[in-house]
Amino acid sequence: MLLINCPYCGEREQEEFTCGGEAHIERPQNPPDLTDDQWADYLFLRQNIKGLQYERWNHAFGCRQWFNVARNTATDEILAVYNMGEKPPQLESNDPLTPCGEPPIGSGNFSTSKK
Amino acid sequence: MIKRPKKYSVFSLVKNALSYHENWQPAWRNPEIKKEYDAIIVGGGGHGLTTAYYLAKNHGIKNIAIVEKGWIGGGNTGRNTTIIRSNYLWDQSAAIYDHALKLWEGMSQELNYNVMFSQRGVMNVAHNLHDVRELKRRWNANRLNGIDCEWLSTAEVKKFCPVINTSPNIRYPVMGATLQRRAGTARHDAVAWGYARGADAMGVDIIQNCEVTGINMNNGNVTGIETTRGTINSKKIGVVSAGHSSVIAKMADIKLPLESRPLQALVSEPVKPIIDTVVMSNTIHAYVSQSDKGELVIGAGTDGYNSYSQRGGFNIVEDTIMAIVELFPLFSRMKMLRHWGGIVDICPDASPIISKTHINGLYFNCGWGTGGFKATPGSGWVFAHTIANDQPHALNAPFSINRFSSGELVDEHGAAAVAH
Amino acid sequence: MSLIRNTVLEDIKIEKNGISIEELPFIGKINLRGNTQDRDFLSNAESVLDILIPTDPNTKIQNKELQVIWLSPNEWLLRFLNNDNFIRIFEELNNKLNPEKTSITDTSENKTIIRIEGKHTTELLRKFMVLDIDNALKDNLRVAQTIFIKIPVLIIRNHLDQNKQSFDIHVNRSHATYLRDLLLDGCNQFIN
Amino acid sequence: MRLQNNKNLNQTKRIGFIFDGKKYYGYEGDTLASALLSNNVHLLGRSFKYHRPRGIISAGCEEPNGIVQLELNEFTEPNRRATEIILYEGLIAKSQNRWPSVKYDVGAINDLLAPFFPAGFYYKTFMWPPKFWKTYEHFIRRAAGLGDSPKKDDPHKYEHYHYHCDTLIVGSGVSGLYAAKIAASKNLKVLLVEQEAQTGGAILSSNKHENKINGKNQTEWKHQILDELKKAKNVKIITSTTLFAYMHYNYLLAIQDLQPSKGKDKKNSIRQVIWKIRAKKVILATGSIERPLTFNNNDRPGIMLANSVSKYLNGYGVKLGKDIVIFTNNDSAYQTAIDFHHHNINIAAVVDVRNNIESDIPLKVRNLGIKIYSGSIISNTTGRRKIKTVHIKKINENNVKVLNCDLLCMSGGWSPTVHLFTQSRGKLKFRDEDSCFIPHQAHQNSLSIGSCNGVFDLKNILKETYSTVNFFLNADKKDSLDGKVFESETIKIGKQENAWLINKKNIGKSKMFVDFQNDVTAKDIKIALSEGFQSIEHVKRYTTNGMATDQGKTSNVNALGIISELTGQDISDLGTTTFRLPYTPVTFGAMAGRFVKEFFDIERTTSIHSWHVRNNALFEDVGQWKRPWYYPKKNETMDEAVSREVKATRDSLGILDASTLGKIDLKGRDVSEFLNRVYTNAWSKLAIGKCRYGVMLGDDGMVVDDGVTTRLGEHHYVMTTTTGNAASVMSKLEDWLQTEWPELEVYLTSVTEQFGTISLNGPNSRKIVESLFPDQNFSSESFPHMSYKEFEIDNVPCRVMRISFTGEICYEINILGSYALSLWNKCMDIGKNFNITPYGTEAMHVLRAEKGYIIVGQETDGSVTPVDLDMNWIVSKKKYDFVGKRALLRSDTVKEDRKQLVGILTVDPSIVLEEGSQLVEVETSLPMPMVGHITSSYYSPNLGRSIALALVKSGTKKKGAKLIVPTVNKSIEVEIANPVFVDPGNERLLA
Ligand SMILES: Cc1cc2nc3c(=O)[nH]c(=O)nc-3n(C[C@H](O)[C@H](O)[C@H](O)COP(=O)(O)OP(=O)(O)OC[C@H]3O[C@@H](n4cnc5c(N)ncnc54)[C@H](O)[C@@H]3O)c2cc1C
Ligand SMILES: NC(=O)c1ccc[n+]([C@@H]2O[C@H](COP(=O)([O-])OP(=O)(O)OC[C@H]3O[C@@H](n4cnc5c(N)ncnc54)[C@H](O)[C@@H]3O)[C@@H](O)[C@H]2O)c1
Ligand SMILES: Cc1cc2nc3c(=O)[nH]c(=O)nc-3n(C[C@H](O)[C@H](O)[C@H](O)COP(=O)(O)O)c2cc1C
Ligand SMILES: [Zn+2]
Repeated sequence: MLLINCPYCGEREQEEFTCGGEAHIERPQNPPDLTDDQWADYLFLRQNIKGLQYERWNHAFGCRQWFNVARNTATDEILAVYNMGEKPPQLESNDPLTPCGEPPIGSGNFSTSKK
Repeated sequence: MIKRPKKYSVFSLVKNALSYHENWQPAWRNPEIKKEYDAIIVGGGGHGLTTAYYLAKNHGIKNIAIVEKGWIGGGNTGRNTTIIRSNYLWDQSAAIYDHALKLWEGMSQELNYNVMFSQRGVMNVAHNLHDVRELKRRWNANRLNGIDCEWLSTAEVKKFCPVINTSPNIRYPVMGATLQRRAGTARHDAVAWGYARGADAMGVDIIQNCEVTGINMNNGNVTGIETTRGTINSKKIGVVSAGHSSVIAKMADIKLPLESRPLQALVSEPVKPIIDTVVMSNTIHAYVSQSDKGELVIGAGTDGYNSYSQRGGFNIVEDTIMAIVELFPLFSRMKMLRHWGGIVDICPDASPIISKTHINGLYFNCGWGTGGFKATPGSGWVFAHTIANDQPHALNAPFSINRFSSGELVDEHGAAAVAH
Repeated sequence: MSLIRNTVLEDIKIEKNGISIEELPFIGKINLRGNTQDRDFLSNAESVLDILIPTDPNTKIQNKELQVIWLSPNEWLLRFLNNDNFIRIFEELNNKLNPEKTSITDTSENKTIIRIEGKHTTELLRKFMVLDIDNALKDNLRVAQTIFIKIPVLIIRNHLDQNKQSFDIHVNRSHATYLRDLLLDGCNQFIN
Repeated sequence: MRLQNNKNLNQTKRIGFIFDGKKYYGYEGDTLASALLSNNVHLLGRSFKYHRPRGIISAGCEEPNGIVQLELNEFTEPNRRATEIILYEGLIAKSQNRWPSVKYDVGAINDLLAPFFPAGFYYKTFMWPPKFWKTYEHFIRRAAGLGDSPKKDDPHKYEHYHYHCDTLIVGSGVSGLYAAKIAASKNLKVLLVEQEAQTGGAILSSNKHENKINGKNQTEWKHQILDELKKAKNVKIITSTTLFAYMHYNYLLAIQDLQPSKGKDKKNSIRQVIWKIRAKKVILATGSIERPLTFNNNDRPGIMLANSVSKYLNGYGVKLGKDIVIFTNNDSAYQTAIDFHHHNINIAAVVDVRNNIESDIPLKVRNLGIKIYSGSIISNTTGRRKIKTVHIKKINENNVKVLNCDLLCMSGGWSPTVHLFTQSRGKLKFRDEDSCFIPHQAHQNSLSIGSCNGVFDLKNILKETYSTVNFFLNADKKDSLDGKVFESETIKIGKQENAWLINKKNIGKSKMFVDFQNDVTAKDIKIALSEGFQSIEHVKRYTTNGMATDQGKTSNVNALGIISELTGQDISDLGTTTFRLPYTPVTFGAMAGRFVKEFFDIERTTSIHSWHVRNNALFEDVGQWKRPWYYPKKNETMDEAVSREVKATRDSLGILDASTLGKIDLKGRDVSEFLNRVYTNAWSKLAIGKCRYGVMLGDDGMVVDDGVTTRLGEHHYVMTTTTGNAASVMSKLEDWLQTEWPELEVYLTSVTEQFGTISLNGPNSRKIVESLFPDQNFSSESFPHMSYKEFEIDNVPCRVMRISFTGEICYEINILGSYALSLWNKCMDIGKNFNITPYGTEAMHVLRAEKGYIIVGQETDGSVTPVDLDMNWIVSKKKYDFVGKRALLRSDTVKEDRKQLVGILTVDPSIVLEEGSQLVEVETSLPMPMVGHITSSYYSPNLGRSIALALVKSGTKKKGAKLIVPTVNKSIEVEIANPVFVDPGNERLLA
């Protein structure tokens, strides 16, 4: 259960929010000029990042404002919250070391360490 | 020389018992990685293993590696609620899922490995007029597609599954259900192990603890993969990595129409047999069956955000349990024993992608989301065909990546809120 | 046969185990929208209302006539304490504010208000609300929009003292009965 | 046998209870386990697979064996751990997984057959003949499972409780209590949770002579601290409360048993509460769990964990044996010998796998004259229902000494309770010296202290708790050290020696149990490894080790040790399996909380609902709304009632409660432009006072909603949405405005429930509005179809729209919610003369289908464009863009042979097709190619025949073509028709 820092209301429980998916996907200004592939890109294709992802959230049961969140999808840590229309902040995201991030053996192994 | 695992039977069990079980052979080898393979399958889940198995069996390609970052079957194959059915709405889906169901029916014998496929029937319950209409639509489509399906009245539902609450006075009364009798459950882990053993016996190298970290390409052709255990070359690479499909696609600069979401499930403590079918309710979101060990296996919903963390919010689990208690008030004093999550790769139309890509020799099989376990053998069958022939089998032609541009989607959302 | 007015709850006030739950029906409410960067908007609205418009999130400002409740950066709820001037103010707002850049909507009946009072009110609410009540509603200036189970609510604190805790919950008409019934059921036992 | 001096019992209060039909007595404060043991009942159940006799081995939540079916009938609960059940008067429990009785169990034959049931045997058998699996499975299933599911409704209630605090402390042992004291003195809001009924943790098993804190014995110390904590206003202590989940951002869940000692008391009372805790900081003081040793026949009743034996002795005054042997690989079990000594009970022998035993406690034991077998093991035990003998031998020697005994206390070392720590995604590391996983890197704002942090001796626990807790809680003011300093004496502790497999050579022939409940032996683990199941996760799943109701609290680390010993891999390389929630099993009812039965889901009703109820309406669920479905009069069938309602509406006057439709108020400079973008048609030219129908698409071109929008002023519109989509449309529109088109000056306000909406339909509807608003002119000239006016009744403003979903003249009156019922009554009153007939959603559907009007969600399913619906007219060709436009031009969406909306008429007019029926051109063998399906189907009383709507491939071009509906028993011939069946010229509508 995430705790999300609404830019207006402060930290509130996840239950008050809805997630709007990947951020910074602008609706094209010139749809008629686009190919089917380009339209599909806007409509359906997603980066679906493992690691630092910029996404949209809405404080649906609070102030109803949309805002952006930078979240590490591998750990669910929220790294930053910023307003709609702002540029994504550059962040140290503690991304998984390998693309998949889990150590080689055992799903439980995310919890052990040799160090 | 490949040392074949011994055939399993009562006799082999007795024989081994007499030698104090000191002589069992590995079900699959732990092979050295070769420099090059005729085909590499990325992902040692059920779909990856069946792909390799059928590549070897149906297409004679035996020099294959399955590359798995962890342990085979540890992805969604090892964490699903094991519901198997083929009563899908659209012709395209019905065809591929029923092809899979037929393979399930002979799987234990074919593999000489008991996957405990239990055709205990799957009931999809209707709670309002809209559900009734939609389920009847599916029932009729199934019938004409040659897929067994029955419509049950409320009284028949009660008869078929006596523990369900069919009182008309509950908030979401049971207004009928479809029943597919050939549908049921299977022992999920055994599916992975059985196919692994079968593939291994045909010479397939199953390489565990080996994570793919890059895809090598040259002039629009794949040439191999980078892994945590070195480079492996091949001109054909089939990616079957479920929740991590986008991560691997990114290595080849491909964007997929996928979102990876947590999907949660749980089991109760084991009890003596109490429910001997599978009950699914999309409207109030409850899915339950009882496993061979006696636990109630319960599926919850997907969380509303992307995550690769194999866990989700408790609110989702709670909602599901409320629905279970609503439909089965007698389970109120039962207890949740363990809860877990998987990472499901969800497509906008809730149908899979089994497709070539614009890179020669690179194929993707993904997007099975919340419902691909049931398709495991069929998916491998058609994906093997696609890889071997560099073109889709008739059954997976509708599931190409291009459909997202053309608009020819196979929208199975109606089929289930979460399509187990 | 002339029209009569019905409350949402049939039993408008119920007391149970020291908690009273009461519907405050027919209260004038106006949803006001406008941009705080727009000087005209603020000054005109404030002059009609004769009160400041709060710009701090989740606060309210109150005078004898009404509460002005922050709902979002460009949205306020005017909650009338008596309806005497409701029509006048509604019309004045409509006359004074620029219709291209503002919105004034009568929402008196979109939601009703449930007032709960008693010593253990906060404890009772904790059974249903994820909100950190002690923090989000730490004084009577504060308001919060949140959920009550799955119901969207606006909650306002008007404690007289800790023994007479009091909250107003603004809730959709069609959610009010469920909310009230839950509260009543919750009164059956206090765990503290 | 019960001793007379025990600190946790009230020995003046005797409590009677029944186990397996026999009456016993215990005392207030007992657990079922301590009470049974004091009555010398050791045999509690049969194991899962081999049905071996099993007894209690522990005194806490880690108990794998001592599980019972508690209570009968509606109060029954399977698989309850006897070690956790607080005894109460009249308690009834029985053993599980045995037939006919726990003493004589037919299933025990499995024990003899055990060689044939190795790990994974299911996968290797029961495959032939293929059809027989069902039969095999039937028997396999009957044998599986433990207790019985309840068969009746739960008589109890449950609730949830949200709690926010500064510091949450889990566990009330020495470290937890000490931490609470420190936190309390810092004025923080502190919550301390303890799963057991009594606080104290290991203090409960301490004896009063040793391990004193500042000179006080531990129990006295505890009471002193508790007294202080109870006085502090900022501290709350809850017992019988298990913290079972540690999730994101210090969100934790605990389950509190409110009636641990009340049992089946009071129906309808609240039995358990789930605490949903959000803590700023979390201190884990969860202690540690002792491990069994893995030797041959280590599972007999009477073989118990050493520390638990001390707890029964010191805490409950239960003396568990006369001839006692201790088997250990570490120092802590010697304490049990000393504890017995204080009660003047002698220990027959201590068997220690270690050769050099020079540390303080063992020396003390030796000085007491107790025989210690060093460098020795127990190679076997005997005794069917209770242990009788142990076989002691030197490691690597063959001489066996047989000792009689009736209690064997074992200790294989300790496993810190790191479950919650790893649930929170903290990283562990493996400490080789004493083979345990200890917390390494916390992932959240949490601190582990005491023995769950791998600190096992009291002196260091006190020392570290003081410093780390102070530091942890003092993030801002680093210097202030709060709380009193407590100390205890220094004890020299000997090194533990790992002994994962006692007698490694004979694995194949032995029964060395690792997971007692799931009957997993060392041999099973070995088989799994040799069959290629090398990952710990594979071993777990192949053998089921750690998957039982105790989730491997006593077995997981042992399994790792065994694998390590068999394969030579380091345990730290093997890793652990995943620790998942819940820490201990959690009742479904508690998870559902109060939200069952009448509270399962919100039921939304309109302001007019009470009238519908009084007038016998049946209701249809539309989303969460209850809408009247139809209003049967005496003895009427549904068909009769609906036909009556439909006919009355067309013939004269029908009245519908349409309040549930979504209503959104739109204001601002750019509303027209906004509507242009979100609807397919054009809006700029809509005159004030006019209404227009709109279809809303997703950007994929598919229909998502429809409704009528009315222009009330230059910058003011009100939009209606379908009932089910009201919320989603509102939030999508808000999304467009805030994120995509912030330049548009538009404000949206939901006014769905501001108004009650009464829809008057039929040729006589005009009569009603004329009498409601006597001064107004309702002629079509002055108030034409698709227009709007505002009137008043009794000074109450009413928004009246002439729009129609039935094809009849229709006036929709929107009035303030509180007046809606009264206005409805008034309409009913005035309407009497015109046979005013209330109609429900079913009649509404028939009426609109007669006109070929669609319902979103019925004619559409997310794959239907407006073009498919034959609504080309509503898709603007002029607009450069609107949501969904581009997608309509994709290669598939422009295909001509898509499924399109048509009317369907059965050749036999009396047949009403079933909605959801499929359509085919010709009947073939299966699979039969389908060309479409019936979306709506009704008997039309106005036409005296059935009608239907359908989506059919190339349907628009195939009017008149014949199709077939193949149903289960017969094939029905149908013809494609125009979807408008009634009044195609709209004469009635515009009249
Ligand atoms: C809780 C839950 C319940 C479900 N219930 C059902 C149900 O009842 N019925 C049903 O039909 N379906 C169900 N599903 C869906 C079903 O589990 C999946 O669709 C199916 O198992 C997918 O199989 P797979 O082989 O494609 O994926 P997986 O089994 O996930 O295999 C993918 C493999 O790829 C590996 N991998 C990933 N990245 C890399 C890399 N970089 N290098 C190497 N290997 C990599 C992963 O480790 C994994 O083993 C459920 C899913 C979940 C999570
Ligand atoms: N080798 C040894 O000699 C050895 C080993 C272990 C412990 N000990 C002794 O045990 C004591 C340890 O003290 P401590 O404070 O660390 O632990 P503790 O065992 O005394 O207390 C832990 C408490 O946490 C509770 N708990 C655990 N999980 C919980 C959960 N999920 N929810 C609620 N409550 C939960 C337990 O019921 C217990 O009361 C010391 O006296 C130490 O010397 C000695
Ligand atoms: C069908 C099914 C049945 C399961 N039954 C049990 C069970 O009886 N006991 C148990 O501890 N876990 C059971 N599990 C859960 C697994 O232990 C494990 O949680 C799951 O495979 C996910 O892996 P992870 O928790 O290691 O991430 C079951 C899982 C599935 C899919
Ligand atoms: Zn907010």
